[in-house]
Amino acid sequence: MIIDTLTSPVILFFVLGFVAALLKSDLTIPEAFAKAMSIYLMAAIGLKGGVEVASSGITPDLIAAAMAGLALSFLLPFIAFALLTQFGKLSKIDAGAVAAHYGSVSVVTFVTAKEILTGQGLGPAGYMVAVLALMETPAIITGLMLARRGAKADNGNGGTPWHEVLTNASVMLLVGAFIIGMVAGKDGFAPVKPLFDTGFRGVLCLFLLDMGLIAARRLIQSRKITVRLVTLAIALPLINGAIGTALGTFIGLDAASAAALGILAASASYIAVPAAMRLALPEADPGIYLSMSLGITFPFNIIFGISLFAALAQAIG
Amino acid sequence: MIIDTLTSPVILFFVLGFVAALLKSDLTIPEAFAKAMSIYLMAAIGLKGGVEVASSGITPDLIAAAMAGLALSFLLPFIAFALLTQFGKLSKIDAGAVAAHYGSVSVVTFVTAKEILTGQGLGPAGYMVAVLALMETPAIITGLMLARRGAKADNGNGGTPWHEVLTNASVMLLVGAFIIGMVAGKDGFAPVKPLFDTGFRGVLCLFLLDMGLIAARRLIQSRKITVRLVTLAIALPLINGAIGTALGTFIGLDAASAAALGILAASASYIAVPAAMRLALPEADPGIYLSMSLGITFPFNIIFGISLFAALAQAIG
Amino acid sequence: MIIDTLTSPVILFFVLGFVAALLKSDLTIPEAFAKAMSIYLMAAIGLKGGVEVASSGITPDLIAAAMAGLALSFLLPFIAFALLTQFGKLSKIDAGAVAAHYGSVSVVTFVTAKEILTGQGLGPAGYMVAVLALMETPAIITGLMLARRGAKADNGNGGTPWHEVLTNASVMLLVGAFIIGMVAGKDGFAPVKPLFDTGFRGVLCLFLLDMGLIAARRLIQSRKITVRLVTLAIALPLINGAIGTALGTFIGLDAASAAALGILAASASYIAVPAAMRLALPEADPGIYLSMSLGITFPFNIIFGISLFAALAQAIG
Amino acid sequence: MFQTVTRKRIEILVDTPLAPRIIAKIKAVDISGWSLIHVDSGGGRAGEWQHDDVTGAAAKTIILAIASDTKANALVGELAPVLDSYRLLLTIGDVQVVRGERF
Amino acid sequence: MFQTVTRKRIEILVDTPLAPRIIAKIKAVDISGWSLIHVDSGGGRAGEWQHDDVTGAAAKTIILAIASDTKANALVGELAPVLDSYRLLLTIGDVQVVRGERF
Amino acid sequence: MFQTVTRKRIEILVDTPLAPRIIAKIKAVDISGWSLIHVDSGGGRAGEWQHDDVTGAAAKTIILAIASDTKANALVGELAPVLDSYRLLLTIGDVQVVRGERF
Ligand SMILES: Nc1ncnc2c1ncn2[C@@H]1O[C@H](COP(=O)(O)O)[C@@H](O)[C@H]1O
Ligand SMILES: Nc1ncnc2c1ncn2[C@@H]1O[C@H](COP(=O)(O)O)[C@@H](O)[C@H]1O
Ligand SMILES: Nc1ncnc2c1ncn2[C@@H]1O[C@H](COP(=O)(O)O)[C@@H](O)[C@H]1O
Ligand code: NA
Ligand code: NA
Ligand code: NA
Repeated sequence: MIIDTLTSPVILFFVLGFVAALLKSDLTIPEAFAKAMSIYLMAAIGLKGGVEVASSGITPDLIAAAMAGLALSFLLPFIAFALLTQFGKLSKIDAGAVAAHYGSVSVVTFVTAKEILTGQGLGPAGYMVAVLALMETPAIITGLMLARRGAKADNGNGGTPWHEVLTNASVMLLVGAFIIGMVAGKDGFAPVKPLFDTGFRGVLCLFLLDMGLIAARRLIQSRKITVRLVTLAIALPLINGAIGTALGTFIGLDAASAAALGILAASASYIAVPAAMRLALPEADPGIYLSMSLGITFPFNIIFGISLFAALAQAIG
Repeated sequence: MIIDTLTSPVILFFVLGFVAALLKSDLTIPEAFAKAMSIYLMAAIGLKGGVEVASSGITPDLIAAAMAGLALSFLLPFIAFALLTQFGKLSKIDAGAVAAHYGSVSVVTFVTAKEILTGQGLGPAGYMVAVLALMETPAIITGLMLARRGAKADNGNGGTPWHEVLTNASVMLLVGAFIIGMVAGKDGFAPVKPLFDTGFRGVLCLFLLDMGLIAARRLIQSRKITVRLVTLAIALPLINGAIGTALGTFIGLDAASAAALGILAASASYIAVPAAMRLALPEADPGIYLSMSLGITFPFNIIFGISLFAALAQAIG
Repeated sequence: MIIDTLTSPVILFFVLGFVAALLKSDLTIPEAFAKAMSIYLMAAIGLKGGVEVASSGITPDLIAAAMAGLALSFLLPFIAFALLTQFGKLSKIDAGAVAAHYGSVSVVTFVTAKEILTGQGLGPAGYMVAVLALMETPAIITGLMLARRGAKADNGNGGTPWHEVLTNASVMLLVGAFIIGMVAGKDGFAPVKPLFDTGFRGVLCLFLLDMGLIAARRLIQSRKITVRLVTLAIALPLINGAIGTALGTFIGLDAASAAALGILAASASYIAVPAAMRLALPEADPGIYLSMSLGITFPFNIIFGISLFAALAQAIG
Repeated sequence: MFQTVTRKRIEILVDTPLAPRIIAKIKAVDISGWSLIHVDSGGGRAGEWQHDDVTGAAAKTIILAIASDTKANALVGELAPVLDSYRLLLTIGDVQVVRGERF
Repeated sequence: MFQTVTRKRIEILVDTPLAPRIIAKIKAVDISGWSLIHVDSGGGRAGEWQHDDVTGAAAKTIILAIASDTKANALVGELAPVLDSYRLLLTIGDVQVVRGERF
Repeated sequence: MFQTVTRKRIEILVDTPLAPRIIAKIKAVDISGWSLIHVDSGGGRAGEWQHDDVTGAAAKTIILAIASDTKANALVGELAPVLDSYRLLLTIGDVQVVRGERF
């Protein structure tokens, strides 16, 4: 299965980007184009999820998966925080900020997993997109709480930036497109399907090319990463992913959806959470959380994690 | 019909953008991507219009519609100017600038109307794209004339910026693509059809998402808009649209094309005309004309105007 | 055949851009979008070439074409250099820099030729993409050598920027996508085919629109171009293209691939080589080499060269 | 003919997500306006970075504001407590402006 | 070793559609060059704005020009009549340059 | 309350492909950081240009660095030999900074 994964153009473009950046090539994807692709991917994934839920309806599985996702996002940061302070030697503020990233999710990791799994006949349920959206923010609350328990006076910047967190671009777009998909249904979706469905995988290739460049450059340019933090950036997705896959299996999801829940748990945010942390915990060092989530955990999940949790879900399912 | 309109993904994405901006979400579409989409839309609409005219030939209907469009663009600013100075209490300079916007047209309103109407089996004739291109500039001349009749010495900036008006990007692109479509014909168009036709509606969704954001942000940030101007920004499309639809029906266009002429008359420019006004009437306040045309008239037309003039055309047709 | 070429939308969009810029229209394509399109085109052409070679295997023709391409890229700069110093009256430094451009290749010229020729049932072999990639860099080495033979002390900037040349963006992308295409093969390519194949020609239209604008603007804004240099910017593609076509025929390539080799030889780089020259020969005037390769040779090849070398290859084939 | 007066040109390099907070402080001290300029990339003691819009948290922006001496001082006072935690780069130079009464 | 001289650094914030007119005036007073920098967003007495390329009329640009004292004064004189109607923001500062004979 | 000190604001307009070489020199003289700003277009004695990303060789960038007087001088010394061949535009102005010990 990992061989199938590693010969997929989607993954190979990621590897190409990663290698190009390690070779210090001047290859870059214009940022406006990269952001455009991420908007496209979120709109497409939201729409398709909504269309699927419109035809399947709100099932007990959907509700169970949603509750499980919320619980994971709220609770996984506790494990991460403990490991980051004890083993990782981070301050409470930095540990809380990093923990929030690992409780939250990476949209691109999910999208890539969905494509890879679907290509192997193991497509997760449409409602997992709703679970994805639900998992983005709770971890921010836990992470901030953990960070602040031990924080000195926060210079008056503090307070959870509720408004920014709840209206952040990726939540708005995912949830909005999901609702549009539900309202439009299969028939309404048909005329826009050529753009949002047929072209999807190709765009994902180019986007992962850019993510490979970004991940590797962050890894190279970072000066804040210790061996202990590298270890945790690999251990945390393994732990969280195993918990997520097991929980998904336990609540009765099909193997594909359980794997998807595992991958969501394993993934770490690098869009919504960094922006929130920069606002709510400006003292926390962005060099640490971006290097861990984007530089190490993201590539790890793309290349190994997806296959791993798929295999696990099939083994215990 | 308005229900059909309001469940179309195209319109729902516009609403999503509008709502996101009202909620002060940080969702933004990179401007380079937005401009790329507008270039794509203009090239596609021009090409398709040209291909259609290549197969239908230059018919009396085409000529009648073209004359009607030219007349509307030249004359509608007079009505607008009277209302803007009398009821709207604007200075002559500001009123002339605004009037030019309402005589000219909005490409995106037309494109959206064409998609919505075509989806309802009411597709306007291909030559309406040529009418669209013809209606862009005459209003600028009338608007400038009206503004200057009462103007004090114009600081030596003045003079109609003929060159900029005639070679402005959207005219060049629409007319150029129209001619290319005519030269290439149906066979020449076939190889590029997948990009310019199949993907069209999906791109329009993402573009209207951005237009929703832009329109709402302009509405929020404006400090120049009075209740009287808001009223006119809704009354003018109603008046102009009714005149346009009636004229289209009178000269014998089919209902769909008469509706399209109505929508062209109702729409207000926010690309070509603002750029021309900034050059020719720098003293006119861009806050006024952009807020009216982009912040109010554009959303009004997208959500209500299109259905309204379609219904009117069918009623009187 | 030239008529077929001149009614293709691909070429007509180039002409539209060229004319718009000559008319000093404000039409511009956002640079991020243009760069995105060039990345897309290179990834697509690389992928498709790789997929084709994956099914055809490494044939003697492929090897012969590769050797011929390498030889042309190394040797053509000598002819160019002689003409540029003697007839063109350029300094050795400027002549060396320009010569490198003419030995190397233009990806977009090749892509356009491939589309035009394929549309006329004259599609070159898939391995010509590999030849394209091989021809990008050798000319840089020859050009630098020629420039430096007569150079004064080079201010300590000098040395061939090997690293930049070998990891330059377009080489990385072309070669990387080619390898991905070979690894993925026809089956792996299928899911991404809608984006990279179906949409290809349409994107090429919009990209050539931008290239038309860029080429004409460079022509207008340049102050460095003499009549002699204009002559050479037309003579060099004729000479190099004839040599390339003849060599391709001589080594036994099919007419389409021989024409493609001729077009590669005729084309002049305006991406990889200018960047390398700016680094390695900062004293050389970029105004000269960009105006010649981008402002004159590129349009000449797109409009005349492609048809010319195709006709030549068929005549002598 | 025309009159120029001396004003302060304040340039603040800040992480893009924090820019709205700085703008709020600019408004608080009643400076008449501001302009934002995109920064592409840079480097400092914390390493090098390039702007990427994917994770906007790493983007940086320059906020430019022209203000009178008094207002510039007031702004520096407002910013003082967050200078370190926000990792701001703040420079103030002298410029001549026309229509100085606006600032 | 190397020689620096004092020149004027002129910064003009202008609506992008009007930039060619300002550039024409820069050429008219024989300033040797100029550079344009994109402004992302801003705010002033007329409200806030973001750059959007859709209706380019709301875009703003900074024009940067280095010039001698005399030429800078000549430029200000040229711009004086349109300062208000174009809503220009014009600042002039002192900088040291090398190879000063070029300006 | 807060302390400002005078530092040099160095602005270097350079062809984008050459920017890494200038940054290397900035590091060589131990200046603590730099920031890159994109230039859209411009004009000078060699004609006018617009930024186009297609052939990046024609792009230009402003490198901004804040440094002490000594380091600024050292940088000018480093750049002197390439000023002409790289066609650099180099300006140095005075600015006030807080937390001046960082530069
Ligand atoms: N004091 C200032 N400092 C920097 N930029 C300003 C200032 N005042 C105005 N601006 C810019 O000029 C634009 C128009 O200003 P105003 O005419 O005051 O609305 C604003 O949106 C800002 O981008
Ligand atoms: N006096 C100046 N002020 C601002 N930018 C300049 C100036 N002179 C030249 N430039 C910039 O430097 C580029 C090259 O100048 P030149 O070498 O004179 O052609 C121009 O295209 C401008 O972008
Ligand atoms: N001396 C400087 N001059 C210009 N920009 C700087 C300077 N120091 C830092 N910066 C910018 O501020 C960012 C953060 O700096 P630092 O906190 O030192 O890593 C850098 O990446 C640069 O973009
Ligand atoms: Na997670
Ligand atoms: Na109208
Ligand atoms: Na060549």
